[in-house]
Amino acid sequence: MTILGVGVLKGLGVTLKTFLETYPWGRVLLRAVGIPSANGLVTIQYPDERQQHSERFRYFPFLVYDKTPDDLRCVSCKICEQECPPACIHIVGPAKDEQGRPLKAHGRTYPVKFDIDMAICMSCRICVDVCPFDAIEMDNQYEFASPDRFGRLVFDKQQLLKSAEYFKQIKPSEAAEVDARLAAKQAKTAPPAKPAVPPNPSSA
Amino acid sequence: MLPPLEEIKTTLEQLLPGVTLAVEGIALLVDAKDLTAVCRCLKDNERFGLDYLADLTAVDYPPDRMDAVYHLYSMAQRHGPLTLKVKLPRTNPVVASVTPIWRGAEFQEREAYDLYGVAFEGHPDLRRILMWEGFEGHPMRKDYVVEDQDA
Amino acid sequence: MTSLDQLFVHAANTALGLLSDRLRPWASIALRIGVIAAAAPAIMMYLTLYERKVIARMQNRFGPTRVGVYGLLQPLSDGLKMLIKEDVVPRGADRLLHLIAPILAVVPAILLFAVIPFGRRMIAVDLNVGLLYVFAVSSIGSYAIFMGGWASRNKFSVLGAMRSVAQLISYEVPGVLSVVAIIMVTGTLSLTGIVEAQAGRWFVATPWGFAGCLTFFLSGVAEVNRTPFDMPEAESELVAGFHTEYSGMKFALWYMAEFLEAFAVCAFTVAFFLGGWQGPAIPFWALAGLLAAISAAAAKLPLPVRFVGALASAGAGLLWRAEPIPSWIWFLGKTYALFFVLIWFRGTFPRLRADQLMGLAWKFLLPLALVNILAAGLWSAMPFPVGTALSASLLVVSAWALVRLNHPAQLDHRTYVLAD
Amino acid sequence: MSQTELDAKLLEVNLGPQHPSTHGVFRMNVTLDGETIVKLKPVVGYLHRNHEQIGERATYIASFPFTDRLDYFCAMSNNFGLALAIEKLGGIAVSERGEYLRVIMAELTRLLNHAAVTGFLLNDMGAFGTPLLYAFREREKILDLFEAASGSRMMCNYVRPGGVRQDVPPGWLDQARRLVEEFPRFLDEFEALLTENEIIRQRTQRVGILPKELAVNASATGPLLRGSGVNYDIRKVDGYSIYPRFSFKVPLGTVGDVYDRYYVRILEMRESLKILQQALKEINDASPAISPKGLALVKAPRTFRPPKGEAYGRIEAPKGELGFYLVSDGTPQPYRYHIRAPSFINLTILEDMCLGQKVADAIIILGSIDIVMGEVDR
Repeated sequence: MTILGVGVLKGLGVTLKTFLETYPWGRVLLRAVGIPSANGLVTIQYPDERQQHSERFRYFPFLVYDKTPDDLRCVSCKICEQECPPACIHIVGPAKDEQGRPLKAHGRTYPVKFDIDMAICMSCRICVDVCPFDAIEMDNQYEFASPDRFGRLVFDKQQLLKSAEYFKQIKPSEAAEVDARLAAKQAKTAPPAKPAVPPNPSSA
Repeated sequence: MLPPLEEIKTTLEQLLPGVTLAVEGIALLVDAKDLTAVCRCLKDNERFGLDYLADLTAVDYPPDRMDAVYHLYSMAQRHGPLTLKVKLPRTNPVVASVTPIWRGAEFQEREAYDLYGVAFEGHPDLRRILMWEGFEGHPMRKDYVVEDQDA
Repeated sequence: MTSLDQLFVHAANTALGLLSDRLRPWASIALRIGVIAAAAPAIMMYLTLYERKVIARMQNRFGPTRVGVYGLLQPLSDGLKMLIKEDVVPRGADRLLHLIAPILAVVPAILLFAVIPFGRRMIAVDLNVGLLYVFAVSSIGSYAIFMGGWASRNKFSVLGAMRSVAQLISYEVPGVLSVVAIIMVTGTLSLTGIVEAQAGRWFVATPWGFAGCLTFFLSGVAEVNRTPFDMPEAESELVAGFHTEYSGMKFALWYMAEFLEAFAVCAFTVAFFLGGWQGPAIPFWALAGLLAAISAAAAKLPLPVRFVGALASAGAGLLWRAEPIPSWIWFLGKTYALFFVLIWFRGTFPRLRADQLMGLAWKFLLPLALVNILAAGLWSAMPFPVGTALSASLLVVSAWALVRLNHPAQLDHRTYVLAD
Repeated sequence: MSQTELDAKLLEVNLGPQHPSTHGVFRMNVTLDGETIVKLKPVVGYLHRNHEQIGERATYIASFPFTDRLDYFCAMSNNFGLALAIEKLGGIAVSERGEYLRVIMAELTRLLNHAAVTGFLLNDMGAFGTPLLYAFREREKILDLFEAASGSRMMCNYVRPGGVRQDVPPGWLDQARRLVEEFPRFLDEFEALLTENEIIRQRTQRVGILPKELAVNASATGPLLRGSGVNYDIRKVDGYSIYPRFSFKVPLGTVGDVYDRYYVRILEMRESLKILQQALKEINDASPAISPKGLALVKAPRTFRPPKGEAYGRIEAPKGELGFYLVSDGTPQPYRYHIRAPSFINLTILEDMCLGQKVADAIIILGSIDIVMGEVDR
């Protein structure tokens, strides 16, 4: 048998406690009567302070280049274009000369045009998952608001290009993984001339 | 546990004289005319007790086949699923509504009607549900052409 | 000391004294009107900020912080926004009534301020029928609401307006009846008289006063459509109820009416039951009991807290003897504290359903208010301990009986099976 | 007065599609007699984007980000459901750690969904956002976890056939353990605010009663079904994933009203916490987060061509049974991709629950069903 009104009072107690918890003097008061209390304010005052995002936080993709902007990892294989669920990637390439032979920069083919419509992109990261060259990665910049819908949100190759250094800076552990993978790949493909390393008995 | 498909088929055929069933993959094929009788039996007969219609949809196989697919479970006996399929002609597919048997079919039949054009006879309120009234065509059919918005 | 207490009175008298005798009565009227007309919107604006801040804090938020220091200029920017917003009148609405309704809602709310006793001798008009005036004027609001709801030509508005009228009429009855006890005890309808009658003790400290205070305050909350009785504008059901179709300044006027009335309800509750502009007139035994309770609880507290507590109570006692706090601060302080309760309710409770709300008025508050009159009679007719005890027990028993009679059988406690 | 005259007094009101408490663009065509509902027709489809059609054109993997947008509160469970159906179709084994991570994510999703839904329900009742904001305060903490694991707070796109896309970062599990430890304190506070409150009990008890038989017959699932007292939890019945390893109970209501649904959700949160505790204790890193076959699928979605056939995979999503019906014709895209959306099917019974109740009740009954329009309209 509960007394009518107790539930109402309990509810009032909860809100009053939360109210007091948001003030320093309120917390002192609560502690004085033996109620443990922590800072009750949870708002992040956005333009003044920003939320600390985790390393994996992803927003829009960008293209990675290694040393100079023309040394981009993308070889214009168009797998991401094909797999992109909302079809927001648009690639023209690989670049060819007049005879139709693929042009190469730093030993790789490269795209003539690489556009991503950020208004359509849904930040799903599938392009990163499928890219065999680790050429596309997810950025964590998120302030892209623009007053027009089709103009400034279509990012071209120049806007998308960011250095591998930058990638290392924003996502150190992921970059390390990628670097290890690329190094392993290079070790496998590059040195056919060198004598083979003594076979490791444990590797199958 | 639900008996194997073949056993269900023979039991049903014994219980409902005049009904012929077939097994296709994991599904039991039912003739459109027998659907109500089969469903009633599956729901009411103790041996099946399939009181819960989990899912109802249609599958389009051009050029001439359209399936209505039913997934049945039993909440009381906690078994299932039994997949029922009804083969329908692709032009003017009509099948009896199971809404009188399972209320849960009401919206799902409306959805199948809306997206595939399967008409469910005896449905209390067969209208489009996801598309708007006056919309033409059935957008989930394989031959439906999407108008290009950018064009 | 009295100079601070009578600061505004003296200021007004000095200002009026500069004028010739012929002008003075007119100037006096103009001054009173001017002060109220200027103060009412200012009060309303800062009540909105007060409410937003407090509710925000109850929800782990800051509330407005952007405009001005601590968001202190927020109400001004809100007001400006309301002024420059487009005023939409629905097609098919009754344009004239649509325009008149919000004005008609604000006018009585401001008129109520004429009889609010803000402090000792600080009352615009000390009407000898002040109480009647209060109820007469405050009930005009329901016409405005129905007018606005009907003129909008919107189903939600009409539904809200209908609810509102039903609610206002229902709650006016217990509201008036709860004040009857005061009239019986004080023998006056003047608000100044009622406040002065509480010099010895606030009415809320008497059994009938306590019950009356609750009844009056709850009815008041319901009359001004505040949570948990905000049925007419139940936004989750009726979008915004009677003011669904209002925008811009007209919408601001509705809001102003609501806030001013809410303020007035708090002010009148303070004036009728909580001692008005008088400081706490706690009887000595109550103070002693309170001190005893505090000292009993103090054993648990750490030493510094106890020390500060002792100092504070000693200081409070001295201050209480000296009464240095001006009467108008007492009054406003109590009113704003009561308004805090209103906000607190809003931050905590969902609303009742329309029919449950009516049930509360007719089945619980009305009979209780009637019994309360009897209790007040007993209290004043009998000598001190007997009358108090008798009226208290009468009220407790009847409240208990009312709860039992009304007790919705549906409030059952349930056991939940945890199945495997 | 004749019947027609009486009928003429009925008022027809459109609650929605732009209405503060229809949980998105949902419309109820309500016919009122005074304030009593005599007819109610739900109208949906305003958010329809033919998700199934998109799914039939995309590869199996490319549908995952779209499932995030079905019930946008529960992206993780939606991913989980689709992954389960694909595994069934393609016979993909799941790594041990992947299973644990999936269960942890699904139960965290249940916590945040139930807390938020209760907040919304209270908002529908007219509480000025306080319970909702308390729920959101806690939800943020769970979303932080989701972000740390998947990179996105709401559109996680994390679960994959065979496990999860990436292992959780170091320290994540400890963070999750801390959250599970602290969550009951929030639940207690939440209950102090709500459970015994007389106003809430007045509003919700004996309102919107859904009888047991009707609930089963109308294919109601999730807390709506269990609030009516039907012991049917797919985690128990199907025992999918690794749920049979955990000991937890299925809370059941007795009356089947709004209050029961509310309280069943609170109890389910407590049971979810139990599952989480066990899962977080048992999880080890002996296996990768995703099985080799699953990883291959992530890396090259087009190589996955399941054999011809069909599969119906279902999970106990926070809102009810979330089923994915996939038909494969041997190509990288599903031939048929159908979603059994719990919110959509639970709406079937809305009218029956609302008849004879007041307008205000209809709103909270809708709130207690717990719908998300992204899932209803697909």
